[in-house]
Amino acid sequence: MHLTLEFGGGLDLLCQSVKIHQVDVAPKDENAKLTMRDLLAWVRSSLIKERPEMFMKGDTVRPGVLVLVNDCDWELCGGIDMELEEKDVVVFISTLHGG
Amino acid sequence: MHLTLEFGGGLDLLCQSVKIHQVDVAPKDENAKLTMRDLLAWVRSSLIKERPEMFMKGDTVRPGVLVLVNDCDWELCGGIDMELEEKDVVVFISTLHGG
Amino acid sequence: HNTFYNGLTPGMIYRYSRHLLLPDFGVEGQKNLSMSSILVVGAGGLGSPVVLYLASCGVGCLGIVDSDVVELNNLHRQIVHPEAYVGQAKVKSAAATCRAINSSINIVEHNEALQASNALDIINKYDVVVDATDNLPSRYMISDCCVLLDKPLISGAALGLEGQLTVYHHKGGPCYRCLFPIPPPAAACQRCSDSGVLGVVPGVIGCFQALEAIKIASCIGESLSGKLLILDALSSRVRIVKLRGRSLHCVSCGENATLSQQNFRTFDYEGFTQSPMSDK
Amino acid sequence: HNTFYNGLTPGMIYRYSRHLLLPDFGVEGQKNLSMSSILVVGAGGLGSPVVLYLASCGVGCLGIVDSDVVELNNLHRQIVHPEAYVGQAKVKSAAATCRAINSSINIVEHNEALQASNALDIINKYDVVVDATDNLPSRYMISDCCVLLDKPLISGAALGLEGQLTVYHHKGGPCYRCLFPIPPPAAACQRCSDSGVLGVVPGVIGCFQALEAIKIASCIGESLSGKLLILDALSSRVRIVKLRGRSLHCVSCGENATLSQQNFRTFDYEGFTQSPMSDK
Ligand SMILES: [Zn+2]
Ligand SMILES: [Zn+2]
Repeated sequence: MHLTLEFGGGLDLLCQSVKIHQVDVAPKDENAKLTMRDLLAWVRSSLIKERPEMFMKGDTVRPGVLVLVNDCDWELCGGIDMELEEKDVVVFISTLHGG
Repeated sequence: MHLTLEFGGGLDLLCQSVKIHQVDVAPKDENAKLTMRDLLAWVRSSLIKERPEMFMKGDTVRPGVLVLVNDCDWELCGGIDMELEEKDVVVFISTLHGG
Repeated sequence: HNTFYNGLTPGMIYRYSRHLLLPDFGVEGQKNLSMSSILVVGAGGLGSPVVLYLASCGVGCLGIVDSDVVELNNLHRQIVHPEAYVGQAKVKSAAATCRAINSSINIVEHNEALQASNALDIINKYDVVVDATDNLPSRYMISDCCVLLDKPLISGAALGLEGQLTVYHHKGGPCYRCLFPIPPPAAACQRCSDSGVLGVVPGVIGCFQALEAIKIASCIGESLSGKLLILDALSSRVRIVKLRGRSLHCVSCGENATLSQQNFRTFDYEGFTQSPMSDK
Repeated sequence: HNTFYNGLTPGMIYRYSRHLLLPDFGVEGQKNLSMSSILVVGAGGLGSPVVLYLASCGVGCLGIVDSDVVELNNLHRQIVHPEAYVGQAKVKSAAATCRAINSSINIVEHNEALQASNALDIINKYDVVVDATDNLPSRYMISDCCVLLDKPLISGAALGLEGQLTVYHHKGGPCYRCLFPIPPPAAACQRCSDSGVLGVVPGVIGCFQALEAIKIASCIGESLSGKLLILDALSSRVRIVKLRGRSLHCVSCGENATLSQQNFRTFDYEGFTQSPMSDK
């Protein structure tokens, strides 16, 4: 399944300062759908090169990180159990506090 | 065919100050595709309530109006002969000069 | 002031004529603005354009709260402060610049740090609050205070080459704690003094904050409540996304909220976030 | 100035320290900025935030060209002008405010109208041009001049509650005439003095113009060349769209362009657009 992943608010620093990643991620078995839970595990093992605790806590994103699927907060579309579709755009963004 | 039409840069004033229109437009005959040429004629007859010369000149938009289909200049996708797809978003925007 | 036409003086009609011409704003919008009071928390990178545009547009009362003094290394982004004010209070400097561009509005200087102990008293005097601070505990504190006093909050942030902006606790939308019930780990809290910031990035975000404050104070348009604007300055991309709604379980604004004015005053926001209330 | 570390003086290293910390900007970006010169055409609603942010960020030479005087009904949006300068030249007022926030840069006042007769001589002295004017013939004239002298042009516009922004003639992208070979009918040219403008709308667009100018002058990031940013302030929507490329048939920048320095100097831009070179 082809997905566009974007990292912002400093999370790009965890994946070699690359903000936009075009990726292909396969579901666990052929008939199953890919969920956000699967994607998080894939991102953690395949993209995050340092300080994984700055991205995840337990099996979800750490506090202060927003997950947006096709410009919509994942909390509005099922959160971690949400099923992804071909060509979805998933944004991981850390909240900023500076000024 | 369902389309979202948006008018900006003052063109909304020509259609009762409504910026976003959700519309259904049928092609001329069942098997034909709807082109931008057809859509312009439909907009002129169905949406534009005053001063049509502020929207069109001849069979195309007047100078100073940009046409954007799914966030892309129509000149990049065939211009007036471009064929529209279900759920396309078409923006008509007049260039501004103020400051 | 004597008022003549529809609540506006002849001086106002001349000064704000380009606003009065706007069908979507007009006399009603200007009158609403002139009767409103807006508090800007922070006279730094975000606060600079916010106070300049709020002063120039004719808000009735503009409050500015900050305890910092102007430093030369602020001036690459804090456009409200002239060099002559280096070493003096930011609030004094910002108020002087704002008075110079519009002497006809009321500008109130709060030359102190906004803290849980004084926030209720200060914020209570205003209709709309702009969070232009630079640290995490202040963001929780200001959001909680706005929920307690039922004030709309326009929150902006900038760091490096990125910016974010939303409106909290407005027309049934979420508050800061609805989005972030648990604070991030302290190591995730980058600060401008450590990580840097391109000066014009808080400029863009601050202008958007002023726009949202003006719309809410003048009762026009649709605010960014329930939406987050994300700016990536390096590639000039702007994304506006839909956020979750108000949480029924929110300890601040939820159905069984535990937050009260009494426990707010003594809540330890620095301990809660493991982060200091200043970017020093 | 003595230069020490990598072309920057110790004073610059302190003042711009928050820029130097940025991995994507750093010493190289600040050095490029300090060696660049930027001309801002128009010290009005768009020009105000542009000159303030260009002065504060440390561009080496900032030129401002305008022939207007400050009027009280400009001040609802033109935040660079204090009331004390009403009746005086906008260029003088803007330069004074910019010098007060950064005395270490070179600010050049062009207190005259930019016209086809003087534009080549003035624009030729600068690396980057910002179009912050308020009228159609100036937009064609400035674009043509930037094509002739091969300068990137950052063009912004605002009216009512809407704004637009793009970059012309940069890295092979289109010029103004590529997009608009034929001028619109004069009746379609609304002006701020007739139709009004919400003051903070040119504020947002001007900040984006300053951002684009800073990125181009410091050689970082990706500009809005070939893209148009569209702001709808009432609903806080921002759209960034892809524009057509450079036109091979463009009379200004195309393969058989007829524009030359000689015919530029005498071209009648007001006649061509049926529109005056001022918003009065
Ligand atoms: Zn809440
Ligand atoms: Zn061209």
